[in-house]
Amino acid sequence: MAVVAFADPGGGMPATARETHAALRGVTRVYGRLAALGPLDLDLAKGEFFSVVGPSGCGKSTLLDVLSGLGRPNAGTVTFEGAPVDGVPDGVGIVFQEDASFPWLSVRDNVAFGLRRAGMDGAEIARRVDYALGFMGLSDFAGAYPAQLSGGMRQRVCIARTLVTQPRLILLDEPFGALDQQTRLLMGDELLRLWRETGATVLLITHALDEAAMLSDRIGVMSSRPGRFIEIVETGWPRERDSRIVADERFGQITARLWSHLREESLKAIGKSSSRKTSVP
Amino acid sequence: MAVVAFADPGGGMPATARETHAALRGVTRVYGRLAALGPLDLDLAKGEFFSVVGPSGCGKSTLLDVLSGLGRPNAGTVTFEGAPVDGVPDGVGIVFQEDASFPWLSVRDNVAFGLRRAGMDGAEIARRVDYALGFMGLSDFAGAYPAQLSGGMRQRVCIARTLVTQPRLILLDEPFGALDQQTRLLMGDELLRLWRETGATVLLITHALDEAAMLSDRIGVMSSRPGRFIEIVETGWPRERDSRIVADERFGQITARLWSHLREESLKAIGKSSSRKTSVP
Amino acid sequence: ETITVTHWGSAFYGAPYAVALEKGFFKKRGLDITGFLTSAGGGTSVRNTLAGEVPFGEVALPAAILAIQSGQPIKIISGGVESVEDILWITQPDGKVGSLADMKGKKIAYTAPGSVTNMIILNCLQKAGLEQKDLQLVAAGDLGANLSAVLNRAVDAAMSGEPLWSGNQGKVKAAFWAKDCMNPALTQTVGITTTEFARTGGDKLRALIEARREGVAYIKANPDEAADIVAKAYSGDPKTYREVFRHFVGFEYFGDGRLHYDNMNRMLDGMKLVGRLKGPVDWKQVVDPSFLPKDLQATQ
Amino acid sequence: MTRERAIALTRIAWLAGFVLLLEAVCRLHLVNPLTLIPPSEMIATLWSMLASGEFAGDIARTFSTVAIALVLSIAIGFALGVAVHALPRLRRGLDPLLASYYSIPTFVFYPLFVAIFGLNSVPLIVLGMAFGVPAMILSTLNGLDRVPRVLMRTAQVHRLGRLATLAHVVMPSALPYLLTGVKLALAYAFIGIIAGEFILADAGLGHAIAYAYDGFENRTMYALMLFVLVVVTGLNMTLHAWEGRLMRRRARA
Amino acid sequence: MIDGVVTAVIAIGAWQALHAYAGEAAIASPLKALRHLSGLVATAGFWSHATATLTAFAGALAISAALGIGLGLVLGLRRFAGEVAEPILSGLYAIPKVTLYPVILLIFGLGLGAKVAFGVIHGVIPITLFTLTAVKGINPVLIRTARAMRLSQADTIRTVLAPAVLPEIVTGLRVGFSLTLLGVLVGEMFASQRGLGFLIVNGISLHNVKQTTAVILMLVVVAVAANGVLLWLDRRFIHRP
Ligand SMILES: Nc1ncnc2c1ncn2[C@@H]1O[C@H](COP(=O)(O)OP(=O)(O)OP(=O)(O)O)[C@@H](O)[C@H]1O
Ligand SMILES: Nc1ncnc2c1ncn2[C@@H]1O[C@H](COP(=O)(O)OP(=O)(O)OP(=O)(O)O)[C@@H](O)[C@H]1O
Ligand SMILES: [Mg+2]
Ligand SMILES: [Mg+2]
Repeated sequence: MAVVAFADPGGGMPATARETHAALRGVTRVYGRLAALGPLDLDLAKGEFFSVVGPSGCGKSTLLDVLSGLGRPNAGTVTFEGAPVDGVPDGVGIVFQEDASFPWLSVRDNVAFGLRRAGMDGAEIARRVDYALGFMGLSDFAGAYPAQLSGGMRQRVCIARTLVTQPRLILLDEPFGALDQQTRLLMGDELLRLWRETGATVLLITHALDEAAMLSDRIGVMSSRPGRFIEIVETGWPRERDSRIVADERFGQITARLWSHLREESLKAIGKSSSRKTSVP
Repeated sequence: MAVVAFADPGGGMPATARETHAALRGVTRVYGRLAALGPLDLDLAKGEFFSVVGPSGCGKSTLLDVLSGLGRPNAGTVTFEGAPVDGVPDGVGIVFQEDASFPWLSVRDNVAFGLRRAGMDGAEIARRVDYALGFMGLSDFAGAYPAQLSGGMRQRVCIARTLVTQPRLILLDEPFGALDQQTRLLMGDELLRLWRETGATVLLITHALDEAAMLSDRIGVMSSRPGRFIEIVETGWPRERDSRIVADERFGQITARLWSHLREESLKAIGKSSSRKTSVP
Repeated sequence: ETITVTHWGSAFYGAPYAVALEKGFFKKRGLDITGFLTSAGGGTSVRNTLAGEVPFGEVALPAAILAIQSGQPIKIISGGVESVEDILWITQPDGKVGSLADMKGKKIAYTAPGSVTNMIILNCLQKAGLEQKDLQLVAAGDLGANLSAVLNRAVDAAMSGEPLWSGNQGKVKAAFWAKDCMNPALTQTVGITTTEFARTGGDKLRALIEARREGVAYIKANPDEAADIVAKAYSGDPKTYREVFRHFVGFEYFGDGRLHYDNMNRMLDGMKLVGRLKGPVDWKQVVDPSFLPKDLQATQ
Repeated sequence: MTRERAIALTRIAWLAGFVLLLEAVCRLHLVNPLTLIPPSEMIATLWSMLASGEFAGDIARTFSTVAIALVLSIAIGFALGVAVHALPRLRRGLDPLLASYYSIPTFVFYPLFVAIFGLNSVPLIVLGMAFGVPAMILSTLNGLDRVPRVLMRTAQVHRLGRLATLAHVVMPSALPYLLTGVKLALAYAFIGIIAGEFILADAGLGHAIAYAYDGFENRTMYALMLFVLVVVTGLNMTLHAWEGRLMRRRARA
Repeated sequence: MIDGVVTAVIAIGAWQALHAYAGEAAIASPLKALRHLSGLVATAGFWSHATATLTAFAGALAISAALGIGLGLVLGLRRFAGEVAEPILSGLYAIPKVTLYPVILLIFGLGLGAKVAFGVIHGVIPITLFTLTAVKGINPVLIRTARAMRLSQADTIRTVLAPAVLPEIVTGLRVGFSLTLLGVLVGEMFASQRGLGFLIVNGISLHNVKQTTAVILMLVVVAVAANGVLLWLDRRFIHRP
């Protein structure tokens, strides 16, 4: 596995220089007879922004499953903050690929859900929820129900719901899938701001190469199924950054590099797995 | 409205140099009290590849509605091949944003649907359908039903169903919305090949700027609602081209130009219309 | 053509008709009877008669009276079953109700409020010197449900009658009989028709009454054969039916069609007792005896 | 809003038109007054009947029976639905049975119910539940099937226990389907119990109708029928409106 | 398949247990009921009853289906009318229809007419409601596709609308099938001299538990089988995404 750095490591956050926050070792995942993931190793450094790109169906969501403790690996070990993962550990927040807002709760109640379930004191809940709503640009819609929002806003509700619990590791599975590309990049800026402010470790799964190139400290490129990292690209961006870095010439280089891998992997994948059903009459 | 050309017009297909295939003049569309589109003018040259980009909800699908004759403009005129449009004219093919495959028909029967309704001879239908299936990479799934396919494959079925009727004007509304970005670009290559081979005029609506930049002769950038063209960008690509042109430096320039407009329009749109409902409790 | 006979297939009001059909007594008189409309009794039979192909029916006397009192355009034209001697109350073989007096404090079932069995059980209470509050009376539904209630020990005693009584003698025993409480000569059913058909269809009505009469006579003369005929028509057990028919012949169950005003008045008393009678009944206005054979018309 | 109003008004106009037509048909003696009475008379009779309290006992009897049957249907149906959902094999076997439950004329089982439960109001309650329980089971299954997997995973992420997941995620998510079940259970409780009373019982609205029918008391019969119609429709509409309010916020635009 | 057999076995076991608990007087044992049924089936009389029911049922189902689908299509296509009618229909669905018996008798007289009418009033509403909901909920892009292909209105209904709503219509027919049968049986229980409904009441009033159980058994088997067939057709030929 090649590790490519596009800038002087001093500027960004090379994984090696920092304490490990979560780690996968020799992890594989099999669905029935279908090998979906691995064997695969991954070290997430504390506070880093790591993105995963790869062709559709290569096992990205499966990786998130295993890392979060939602699913168990068939082989290998998963650790978070030094302890082995069994069930979702405290301190891990997840935003799913699908819309996971609760349609029967208002935006405010959606965001407060986790805190209420955890039995937090009302005033503290209100304070945190208000902050999260403001942060996500949802303050005007606190009383609205998800059905009254666009797909993108619903996804923001889910992000807010995860953020209020102040996770130390944030896992995001295509959180902007429902948005058009323009709005995606704007949301990306918000995510960067959040990451900077909280100091959390972020793992972002995305299809959009420019998104990955723009946001991440490191980008893991996955092979087609069973997913493995074929390359990990270090961007070397400064911690202070936003979508304007698309003007930077390194951005083009990174994207091109990602492309060259993905074009190849996509070609492999499209023939094999563009249909989700394995048998067709 | 500025018209920007990125290359010597001789290389590409400037609209002015060619015969007009379809045209909108002073077209507006209003839903109730909501002005969705225009007033707007557009000339599609015969055989050109025109893309439309713009923020979500700006009226792109409405533009397609009016141009295709599915919807009537509230003001202005629409012409196709010189005749005013009233109802969908013969020679116009449409691929919708949503999955429009018929779940009760097999892939083959879906693709053959239009031809059968037009009363075409069976052998000719079989020939054309086989060709279209092959072209769209669906040959192995001819007997499958849409329910057994992934969203992307269903969308390909819809494209094939439109293409077999050999339309002279092909209108595509986000046809690759269900696909991941990698597959999108590969499908884009297929579309380019088709366009080259048939000589049809293509109007493509898309959110993806790189897609627009890569595929089109001209790109219309729409303002937020009510949608109007704020700029038409001429790419100047040669007719013979594919996704490898992303390596061309002009590609970056075009994308950046599109971006500068859209970032602005998106910022406007996200505050106003990211929720589809106008009133929220 | 069909006529209406209440409880066809489950009680024996229809027996003379079954015999008449089998023996050709209808055909002989130029009637083409093909079947009998049934119903679970009461008002339904009267309504079925009104709606039927030939508006003639043998229905419960109380239902006929109530219908006439509410203004329905019908007349009583003949008598039918003239006895409740087959009605009894049954209990489990080891049951504690062996006589009328034993009813006290028990749960006793009858068919339905306002029905003939309701009136009989009230008579029985009077006879035993009991009040309604001394025991628990429950309406259990038809004969089958009553039997079932006893067999399942849901009640201490329940009403029964033929053919269930004869068919289930091993499983239950008699507690007391209707005839222990009252004079069992009671008009259960009568023949009715619409005033309209009385005007236009006199010949048919006369023929129907005569055919039935011949059926009754045949039952009396050949109870065993009649039982077999009815068993076939009702898909019943011939052995039980023969037993039943021998009883019937013994106590003149089937009237020959003449109107027994004493028996009918007893029914009126019963209706008063259960609170179903709305006002006095003037038989002259209710009854039209003109379709009876001459020799039967005279009886008063 | 104006459209909704127009719809409501049109609906009322249609119903009113129908009633008026009926009235006219009766008043003009196009049908025999002995068989059908004009709606106005039905209403008048019903009014005086309600005022006199003559049928208060029957009404109370029927409603309490329906209420018990309804509550039991919902509770048992929901519990069984949850259980069957957890056992997919059992479910596959039960599928055709559940799908055809309403073709069985349940009141023929009355003697059986009497044998099992005794001669009291329990058999009637069971009759009222006979359709309600399977309807509720089916609705529960339907609802549970449609709880999006991602919501269950969200519950997992928030580390909710089984009961908390059921209470805070599964139930609210399945609520629209559960409500459908409740509506059906209510309708079936009325249908089953009134039909049962009509044929079998010695008290209650169904019996009162049958008794009036038997005694040719048309006014009483039609007044009672109207009462049942109005009450059932009223309850149904109320539930409908309530559901509509609850669901409107959920309806995807 | 195996699950179905297992369920059937369990159901029969439960039946036997019920028989053991409640006794001969309440419910016949499975074996007895089956034996009685096979005896019954061998008689010509039984078939005249079965035919009577079948005739009424076939008529009622045909009317329910035609009326229900037709009405459902019309009300579904005319949104305004549909929204006016829907709550009325679901209100009608909820009323205890036995109470309408006197009125039905009055309008249709006795015999076949009343039986069919009784079946129809039970069956037509669910079929209408299912069809209406399906047409209302049809994916609008399918209709747009038809327009884009320049299909005539008739062609659109025939080749797009009808197949699109078929799954819901089949579901509606399944419910309608069962309820129509129920309605016909209830009708036969009130006024008839023939039919399976008559056999049931007759069995009850003669306390012929074997006959009642046998006839009900047959009805249950027929209803479950018919539903099974419709379900199977549904799964086999209807491809839902
Ligand atoms: N629960 C499951 N059971 C069986 N197969 C599964 C399951 N979940 C995923 N798979 C299969 O495992 C493979 C990897 O799936 P996964 O969802 O992880 O891919 P992905 O990279 O997230 O894809 P996408 O980009 O489309 O979200 C796919 O082939 C998928 O069909
Ligand atoms: N049938 C309709 N009735 C009322 N409003 C409509 C209708 N169709 C579209 N609109 C509104 O008109 C505006 C333009 O819609 P349109 O679908 O053309 O946008 P779009 O650019 O295609 O958006 P997207 O990128 O999300 O597909 C939106 O605000 C939309 O909510
Ligand atoms: Mg995924
Ligand atoms: Mg659109």
